[in-house]
Amino acid sequence: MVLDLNVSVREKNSVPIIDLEGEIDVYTYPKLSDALKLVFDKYPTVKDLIINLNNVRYIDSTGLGVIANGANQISKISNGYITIINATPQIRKIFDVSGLVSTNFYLFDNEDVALQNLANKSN
Amino acid sequence: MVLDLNVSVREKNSVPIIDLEGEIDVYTYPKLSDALKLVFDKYPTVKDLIINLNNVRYIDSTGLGVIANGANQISKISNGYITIINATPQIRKIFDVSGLVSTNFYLFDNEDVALQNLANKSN
Amino acid sequence: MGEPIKIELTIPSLSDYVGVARLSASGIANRMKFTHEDIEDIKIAVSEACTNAVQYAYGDIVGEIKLSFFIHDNYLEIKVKDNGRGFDINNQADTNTNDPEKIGLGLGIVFMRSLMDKVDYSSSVDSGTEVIMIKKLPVQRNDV
Amino acid sequence: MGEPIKIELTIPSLSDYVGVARLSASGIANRMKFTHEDIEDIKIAVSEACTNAVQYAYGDIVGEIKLSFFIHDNYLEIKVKDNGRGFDINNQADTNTNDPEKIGLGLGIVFMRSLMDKVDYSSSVDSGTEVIMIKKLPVQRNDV
Ligand SMILES: Nc1ncnc2c1ncn2[C@@H]1O[C@H](COP(=O)(O)OP(=O)(O)O)[C@@H](O)[C@H]1O
Ligand SMILES: Nc1ncnc2c1ncn2[C@@H]1O[C@H](COP(=O)(O)OP(=O)(O)O)[C@@H](O)[C@H]1O
Repeated sequence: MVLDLNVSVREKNSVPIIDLEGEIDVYTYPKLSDALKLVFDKYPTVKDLIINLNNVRYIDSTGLGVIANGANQISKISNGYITIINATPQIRKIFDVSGLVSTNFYLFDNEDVALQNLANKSN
Repeated sequence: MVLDLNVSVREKNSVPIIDLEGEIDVYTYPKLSDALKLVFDKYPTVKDLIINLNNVRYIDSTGLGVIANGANQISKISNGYITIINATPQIRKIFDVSGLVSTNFYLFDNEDVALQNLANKSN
Repeated sequence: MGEPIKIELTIPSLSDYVGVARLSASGIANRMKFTHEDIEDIKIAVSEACTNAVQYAYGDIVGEIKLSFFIHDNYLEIKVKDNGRGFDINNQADTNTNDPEKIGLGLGIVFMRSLMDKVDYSSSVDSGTEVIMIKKLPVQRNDV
Repeated sequence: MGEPIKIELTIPSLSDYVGVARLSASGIANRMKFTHEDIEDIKIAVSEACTNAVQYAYGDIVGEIKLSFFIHDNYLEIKVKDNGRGFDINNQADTNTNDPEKIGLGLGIVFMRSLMDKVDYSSSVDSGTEVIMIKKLPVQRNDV
């Protein structure tokens, strides 16, 4: 998967999860935009959305831009949030440098912690 | 390990085994030459020698040249052979194209098969 | 010391080939024995510079992006140059618009500056844009 | 059809940077959607051409190796050029000597010819060596 990106969408506890594998850059980001569009079409009142970076080895400002755009949309739809899981330390650093975290989305270690947290929030 | 090579030497059933990890090219092949020299020094009457390509993702004519050189040496020392194990299909193809197999060394699927075969041979 | 070793790469200003520039950069940084983290930083900085050239330099035509890597004893110097329309570095007011079609958040240059040790931008309408970035190798014991 | 897309890479004739050429080649082949096996073939062929330039072209001095990749619709064309001492392609008698110090077995050119669809060598004492290699993309259904 060097230089390319695979995207798939699934659902757990009613939360849509986008699984990504590969590199998110200026060439591959449209695949992520398309997946976000698909989720917003399928879940028109979506409150939470998880993006799983477990198999993502590279992301830059184009990838963050798409995610931030998605965060803006979900915020408009339902005051919802995007939750990022399984970011490597290097990718966490990029999110930190961007200054986007917390205003636009959450970062959690993994799927279980994220789902638990989203469940608590809605209670 | 992209673009680099790690080399280590161990012994099993009295047969020295060279484990390789990475890429064998014009930059890294001296590491393999050094390991072969080390084995020939430590085992001055060596009959069999296994080279494990399990974690080798790239090899070209420079790597084959070093192995063929080692095969010449072990042949002079004891009429011995070099046995290559765990070559990927792509690397097997390279060995085939080289025309070096069987005149200079054997190829076996894995360590167990190779050791079994070497044991049978010496009986 | 002496002359730095030079590696040059020229790619077209198409998003397809930014990854090729990134791969080359990572190979070079690897040879220089940068840490894994530094290599990732360099990959991102090179990609950001190329991405900007792809997105802004040439409009709808395809131009060239020229990367020069200078391998010095203690640092890597990377020059990314296009011959595109250039921009006023001191006047990027509109990069933070709320235009939903604009994907850029003004993060590219921020990333370069955060991840590299030095970043110099020079850009003019006549001569395109050139960014020179430096990443230092960790100081070695016997240098101190 | 139209003009092929061109990517150029210039590396010094040092063994350290053959891997960088290989990485770039693999990135380009990847974008062209070559199969995994074809990509490995291309990596080896490019490395062999560069390795020869490193080992034979310049003797003890460090020269340049220039790689040009031309992305055509149905094939990849790769040119590897040095400005070294050249050689007589029709007279490589001594490549199979038993000199134990000579690592080469005369396999480099054999590999290039076996792994690529077309290989053209031109070499002269005045102008160095240039090898042009072509790898075709698998024929697509709708082309037939
Ligand atoms: N190579 C370039 N050619 C022309 N304009 C550029 C170039 N690089 C940067 N710019 C300008 O600088 C602005 C800021 O770039 P950057 O920090 O990467 O953020 P973004 O791409 O998100 O806008 C761009 O929006 C663009 O107007
Ligand atoms: N770029 C080059 N410059 C000078 N001589 C070369 C070059 N490429 C190949 N040669 C000559 O061609 C011979 C055959 O090359 P090759 O098939 O790669 O085998 P090997 O490197 O094992 O000798 C080399 O030994 C060398 O004499």
